[in-house]
Amino acid sequence: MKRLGLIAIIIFGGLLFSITFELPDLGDASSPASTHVSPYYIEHTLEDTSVPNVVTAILADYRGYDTLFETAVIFSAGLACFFLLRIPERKAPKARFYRHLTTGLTLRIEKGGRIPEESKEFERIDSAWVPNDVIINMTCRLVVPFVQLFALYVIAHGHHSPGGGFQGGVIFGAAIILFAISNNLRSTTRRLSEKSSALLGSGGVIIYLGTGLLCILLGAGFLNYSGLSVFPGLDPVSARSYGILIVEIGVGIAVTAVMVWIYYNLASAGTQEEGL
Amino acid sequence: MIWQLDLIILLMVVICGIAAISIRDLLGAAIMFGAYSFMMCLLWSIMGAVDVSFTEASVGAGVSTVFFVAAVFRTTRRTRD
Amino acid sequence: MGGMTEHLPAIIVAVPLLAALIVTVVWWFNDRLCFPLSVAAGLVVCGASANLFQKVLTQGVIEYRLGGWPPPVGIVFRVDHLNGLILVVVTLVAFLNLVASRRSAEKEFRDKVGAFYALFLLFITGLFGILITGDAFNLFVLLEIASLTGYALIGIGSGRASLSGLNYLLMGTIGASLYLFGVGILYVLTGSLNMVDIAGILPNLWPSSAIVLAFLLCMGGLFVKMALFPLHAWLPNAYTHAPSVVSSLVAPLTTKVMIYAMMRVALTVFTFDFAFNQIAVRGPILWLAILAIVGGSLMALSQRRLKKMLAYIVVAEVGYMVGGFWLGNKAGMSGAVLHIINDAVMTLCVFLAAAAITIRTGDDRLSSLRGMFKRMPLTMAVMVLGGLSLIGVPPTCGFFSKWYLISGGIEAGHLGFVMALIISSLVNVVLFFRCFEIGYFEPFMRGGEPHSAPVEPGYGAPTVQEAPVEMLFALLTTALLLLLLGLFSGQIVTRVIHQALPAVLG
Amino acid sequence: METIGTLIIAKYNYWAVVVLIAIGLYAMIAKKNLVKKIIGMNIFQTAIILFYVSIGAKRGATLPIIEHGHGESTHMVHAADYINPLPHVLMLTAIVVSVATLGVALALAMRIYFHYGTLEEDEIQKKIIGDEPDKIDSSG
Repeated sequence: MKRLGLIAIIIFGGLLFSITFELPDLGDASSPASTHVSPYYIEHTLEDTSVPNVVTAILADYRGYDTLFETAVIFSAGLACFFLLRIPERKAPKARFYRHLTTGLTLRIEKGGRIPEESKEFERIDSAWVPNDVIINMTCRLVVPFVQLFALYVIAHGHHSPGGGFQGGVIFGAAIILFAISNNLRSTTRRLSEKSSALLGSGGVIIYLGTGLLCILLGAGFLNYSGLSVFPGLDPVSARSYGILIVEIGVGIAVTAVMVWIYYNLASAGTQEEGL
Repeated sequence: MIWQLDLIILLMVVICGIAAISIRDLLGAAIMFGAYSFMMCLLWSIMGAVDVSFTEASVGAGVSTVFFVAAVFRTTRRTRD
Repeated sequence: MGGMTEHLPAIIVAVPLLAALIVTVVWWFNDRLCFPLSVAAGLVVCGASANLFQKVLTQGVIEYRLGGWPPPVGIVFRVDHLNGLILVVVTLVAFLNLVASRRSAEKEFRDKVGAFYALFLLFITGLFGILITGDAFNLFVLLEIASLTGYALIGIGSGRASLSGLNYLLMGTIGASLYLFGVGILYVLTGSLNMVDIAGILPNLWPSSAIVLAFLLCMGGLFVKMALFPLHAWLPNAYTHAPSVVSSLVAPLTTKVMIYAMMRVALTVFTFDFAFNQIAVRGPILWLAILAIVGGSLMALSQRRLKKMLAYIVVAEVGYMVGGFWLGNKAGMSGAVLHIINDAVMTLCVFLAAAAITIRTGDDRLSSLRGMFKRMPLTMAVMVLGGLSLIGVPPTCGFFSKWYLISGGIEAGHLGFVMALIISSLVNVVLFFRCFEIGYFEPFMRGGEPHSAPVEPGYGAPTVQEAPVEMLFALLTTALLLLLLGLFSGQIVTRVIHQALPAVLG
Repeated sequence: METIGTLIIAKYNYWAVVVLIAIGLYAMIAKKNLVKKIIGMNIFQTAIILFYVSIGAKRGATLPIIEHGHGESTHMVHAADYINPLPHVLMLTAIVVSVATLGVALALAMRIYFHYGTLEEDEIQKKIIGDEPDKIDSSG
């Protein structure tokens, strides 16, 4: 099997290798890829959508339908991880660990034992708890808000600079994941519960899809944001620009929520009790 | 595009890729995969695909690695190949 | 609402997607609403697709520009006779499946019913999207959404399901990536992603091995996805170990839609002339198809589990359609297209019946069919009908597509294909009559099997214990469809399929 | 010598793509550990993304963000000055698809681990045969 696979791969690789000589040179400005459709985007983006970042304009407008389903793919991944891994609470693991804060003793409470109130005296800890995490904790506490701010900037400034809904959303999600890694999963789920991440995830995609459907209702085609120009103060071009912004915000929300959702399920193996 | 730099990073990409699949420890493999993604993201930013490399930096080197680490943490580091 | 009809193609993908999202939201508050919402979405989509097909029949090809951008710049939907017809059948099959899934979904995924319906809807959204898109890259995105949800739905089953799901995922990702690579080469050569636009540019570049490679990569990727013979290894296990609601959803639809995608890529992107005259792939692919038919049938013979047997039959049926298409003549291609829609209904029929039996007996071994004709007479009657159709017995639709396929094979002078079809039909006779024999003549064993049904108190002769009402409704509708498709197959072929085939064939 | 040099400069990215595809496919076929297979799958996908990004590259061009002033005058935009943005857009989608696939793949791998207690494919096969000794069809 191993050797057979290797031979097949070598043949396949050789085939691909021989084809490379027929492809246009790297960086060739006169290749069909650079001369057939793409000049249209570069030359007309500003007048069509008034978005200087051509990638954003294509992503959210010219090929916005792809991006809608790209967001749907992310959403289905979150849903799929939930579907595959989530274990309902009543089947949750047997033992829980608590630390007595004043003495530093660790208590292991078996199923059926009396679970102490989470108070100033007892703190629930993960079974793989590592002591002395003050530095990590404080650093992450300092870093997380700035990362989140940067993520918002990336989403908001996607029209003019690299970035947009996806990148911003992933960074925002990563900030929350960072918080979950440095503290623990429970204190993260208290702030952003699984339910709200699921709702936000589908809500983000609904924003995108809803914008598209609203355009149908307003008489333009599906995802044709120029239909939004019926709102006062908008001409078709700026309507497209605002449409892109709305859509990017939807994408950002969906991606943030789904990344966190996937992390919750992967890191806790579906119990959502203890994280990384 | 500076092709010498490009070539060096490409070499690093290939090395990281081979390392990621040959390390006999899944956590190490996950980290090497993160390095691979990061090298790839550098390569793309040199080639002018800033949006793609931005995404790869956050998705490939960031979140993907976290997912790998989380999965390895919940399963096992052991691997026989 | 008169103005809405022009937006029908968009509605077909937007409604199930929206329903999936709403189901996810609603489920956290009230899980009773998930099923009705999904069914409503299914109904809307069925209506929309029927309407769209009607429109295609009267007006010809419908093009819908997304975002209002003209074709090479933006993405377009393109609905013609080929995908209009398949769309109607696929929406109908998906809807029937949705209705049938109710009881077993509630039983199998008690805590995650909402997620199940949402994934179900996302899955069919992906398939509808593949069917109507006119953009080569967009096909990849929708392929991924259909596959990703498919992996999850298959992997949720118990026991080996996760392993089968992961194998499917790895193979499926290779397939999708190969397709993506093929599209990439096409993009380098032509600079376009729109199918019709690429087809217009490609003839200028023809003597090029890069195009041949692009063709092989696209085809290879889709062959992996449709499980054509040497690449079929993922399919039987995936369909066997999946929950029965899922296998009756995935089995009828995935492979058929992939075969449609193959036809679309070969005919619309690369054009008939290139695929059949310029390059010599026709022969090898035909032989692969023959191997698929014979191999799938023989493997089906050695199975002891109903679902696994049916899964191998699916492998053989893929060979039918691929072979029929690559015969390259009018009869063969008509047969292949007709077989796509017939096979979708037939596979739905037998897999639904298998699901109904699994619900009642908790097992899908062939031996658990004992006494089934007394216990579930209607289900078994429908199963007989499905079996007869898969064998190719005249009043059912399976006969007609097989007829076209065989006459196409004779016309092309390809005896191997004809022989393979006949062998496979004979094997199907053996397979299904073995099932019917077990079900009819062997008495219901009480506790004789380790996995037989729980014995009810006061149990004497096997009492009639039919499938749940929703499932029975779906089963009977499917059976009716089998007969209707058979009755109207002549009209379908002359009025629809012949319009869909390339003009070269006359 | 010079022609070989220019050839290398013109094609090296494509060759790297081929090498990475081979690495990824090798890992998916030859490695027995499921997480290794998943890593291989990701390398395979990134290789194809690299191919697309290479298509988009354009010598002597800048990032696809149009320079513009906020005044009235909009000067002519020349397509040759900007890198081809379309492959970038497509690859954004592909990256997102790959991370989605990764999430589902890892979830499935975790389920397999919880069921069989191992991530090695051959050990899993042994356990399957051990679980169902009467099964004759354990192939695939």
